[in-house]
Amino acid sequence: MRQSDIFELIKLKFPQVIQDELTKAIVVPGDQILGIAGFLNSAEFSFNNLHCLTAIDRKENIELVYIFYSFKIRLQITLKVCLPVDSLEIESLTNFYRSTDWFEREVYDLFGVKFLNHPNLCRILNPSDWKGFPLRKDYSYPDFIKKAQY
Amino acid sequence: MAVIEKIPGSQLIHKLPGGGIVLAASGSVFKWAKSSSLWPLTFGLACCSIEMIAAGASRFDIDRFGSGVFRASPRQCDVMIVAGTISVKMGECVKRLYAQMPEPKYVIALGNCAISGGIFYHDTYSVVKGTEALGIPVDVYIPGCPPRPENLLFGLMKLQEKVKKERYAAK
Amino acid sequence: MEVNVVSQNKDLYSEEFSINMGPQHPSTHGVLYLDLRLNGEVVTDCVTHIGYLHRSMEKIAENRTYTQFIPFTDRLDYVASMNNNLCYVLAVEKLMNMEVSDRAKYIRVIIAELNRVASHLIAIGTFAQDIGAFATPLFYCFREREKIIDIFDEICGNRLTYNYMRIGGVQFDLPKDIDERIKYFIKYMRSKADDYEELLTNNIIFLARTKNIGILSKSAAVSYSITGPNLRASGIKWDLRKDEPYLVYDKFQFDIPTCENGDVWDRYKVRIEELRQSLKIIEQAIAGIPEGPAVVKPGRIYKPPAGEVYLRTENPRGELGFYIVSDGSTCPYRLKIRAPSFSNLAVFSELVKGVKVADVVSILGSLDILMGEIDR
Amino acid sequence: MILDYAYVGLFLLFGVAFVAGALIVSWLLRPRVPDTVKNSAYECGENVRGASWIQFNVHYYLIALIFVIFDVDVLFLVPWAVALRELGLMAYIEMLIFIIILVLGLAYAWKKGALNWQ
Repeated sequence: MRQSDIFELIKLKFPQVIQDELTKAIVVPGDQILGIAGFLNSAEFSFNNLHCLTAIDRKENIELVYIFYSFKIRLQITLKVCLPVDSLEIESLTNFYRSTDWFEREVYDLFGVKFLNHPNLCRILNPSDWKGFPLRKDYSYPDFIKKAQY
Repeated sequence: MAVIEKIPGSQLIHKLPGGGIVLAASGSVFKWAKSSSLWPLTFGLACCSIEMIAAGASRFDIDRFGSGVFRASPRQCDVMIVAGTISVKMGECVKRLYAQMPEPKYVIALGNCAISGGIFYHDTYSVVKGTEALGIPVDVYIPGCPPRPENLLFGLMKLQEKVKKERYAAK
Repeated sequence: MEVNVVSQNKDLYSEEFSINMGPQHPSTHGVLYLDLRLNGEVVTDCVTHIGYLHRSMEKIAENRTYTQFIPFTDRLDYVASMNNNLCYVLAVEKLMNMEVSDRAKYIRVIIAELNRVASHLIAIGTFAQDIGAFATPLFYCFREREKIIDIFDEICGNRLTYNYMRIGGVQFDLPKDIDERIKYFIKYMRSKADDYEELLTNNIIFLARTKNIGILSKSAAVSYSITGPNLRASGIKWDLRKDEPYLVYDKFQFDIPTCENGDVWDRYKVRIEELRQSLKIIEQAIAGIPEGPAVVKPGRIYKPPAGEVYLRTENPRGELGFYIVSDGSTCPYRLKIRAPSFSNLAVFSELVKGVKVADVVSILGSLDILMGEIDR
Repeated sequence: MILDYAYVGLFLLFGVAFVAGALIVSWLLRPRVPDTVKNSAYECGENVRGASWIQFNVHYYLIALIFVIFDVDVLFLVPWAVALRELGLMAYIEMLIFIIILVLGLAYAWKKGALNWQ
């Protein structure tokens, strides 16, 4: 059972899914993430563990990377979603996996991706009144940091 | 302002023959008492806190210098050992803790991060560049990342010397 | 000031009492802020605030070359620095599909397992101290840990942040007489581990404070993607060293201790058993270490091909993962650190509802979190 | 007769003077630098949230009462235990009765569930 077999199975149910040739990740359109997560979570594969969720700032769009893991078939697959920079919204997976609660808050805090109907989407690592999203490539450091280096 | 002048009878003591000796003697007794029981505030931020605990454990035994009693609340502490990186979010808490300590209080900056931000000096957006940047007066700097427990003990000895040398006054 | 009435017994109502178990607290294992809401002694709600040690590691990683970032990985989980180095270095080697000599693999296994023993010692010492055995277990555990630190001091000259692993090998080779010292340490540590069991495991007060408290069910553990000893204490037999062997772990015989009902006592028990298994691994590794090159000449600039890699290794606290995206230059384009304590702590506010205040400290100590890798 | 009471008075006076003396000397010698932040309540480094004058659970009062009973109990036991050899058997039996009454009180509180948190 390899990642490509999983990709074929997903391809049957969700035709717009493509496979990234360099990294073998399954690239998924943003609005179908809930359906695919439900499909993966089903009894047959039981990818019931979202191991890691992160984002990559590719300047014109932000790539969300979901890494699922299944204890049953001992396989780890990577799902990618490309969100255009101007509309950074995506469904939240908190009702599938409890671990996404903090993962998504961290991605919101560092990248600014809004997760719809997330229990309490607010900053987790930075102070709540922090301006800007630090891990963006075009992020300029706050001025008090410069002032501190006397 | 020297506290001694505020004692009502202190002018009287100066006029008595040998009064100065009594005042000086009591000053050095207070300084000796203060310096040999500097109670630190448990304030472990990052990696240096593990070395501070190791200094408090049985091998390096900070108790030999009288400051083995790690108090949790700043009300009962004399010295604040800032052990680790101060992030922006933690900055106000450090300032508030320093303000809430009773008056003869001292600060030891343990490790490079507490001195100047250490290896997190460049390319960071959330690290305060040292305890001085928070406006907290630091008495002893202990460089190292993390400094070995012997360095912390030596820094404590330096602080004790400093406490003994300073004029007895509210600091 | 909104007053939410909590309990309306027959004649007297009582309000909800909110206290800060704040960033500066002796038993929060670092700078963690717990906003506890109490009805008398029972916790009704707990909001966990983290980020008080956020040092923007991932932003730094984008401006450092691959070798320059190794000292930063020491400061992530600063109690098990060697294991962080190992995970980062393995991830970069997988990115550049670079082969490492057998001797280097054996050295890495020995060092990683020694650091796991040191990390579990700190976990057990501080956990017992939080529960009330004030100084005795902590001083015992630190006395043993100092022996491991001496061995590391001998090998790479540092006590806590070693910066010892390199991409493609290790910084120095093992000194000549080190295996006698490690053999002596293993014999010494086994007798000490039995002492801890005598002191703590069946102590009535210890059992009263830890049995059936903070029970983490299997489904909650998987759904919160808990990893490491906390997962094994809930009955799921999952350990990367056995199930997805990396380095040379498949050459050694050791078993994975698991317990059944996942309460605070089980998490402690799994850690003590794991400590013994690590000693077994070190013994076999020392016996079978081959000769060969292991040291890497410094000064080479690594330029991995463009691509992405996600690699996980079994840290003492759980599965540490590095997700590195490289665009062919000397610095990584994006480096995500998947910290085990981050998700281990996420389950805390759910474990704590309806528990007495004294057990909040006991549960937090048993989860064995570390703020360095949570806040990154 | 009066003289015996003088000893008690002197002892009382010395006790009060000793405590007051310590307090006054420390009040005189300690530096006083009042500061608004310093006077604010210490809440682990965070600013204060919620008031402390709230109507907390009534069960604390119950447990405090039970503690006071047994604290006073110890207060009587100590002088008795010190002078037991001179007092002889009668005092021993009297104190046993006193202790049994208190144990009955404890048993009553235990059965009514006052000790365990609901």
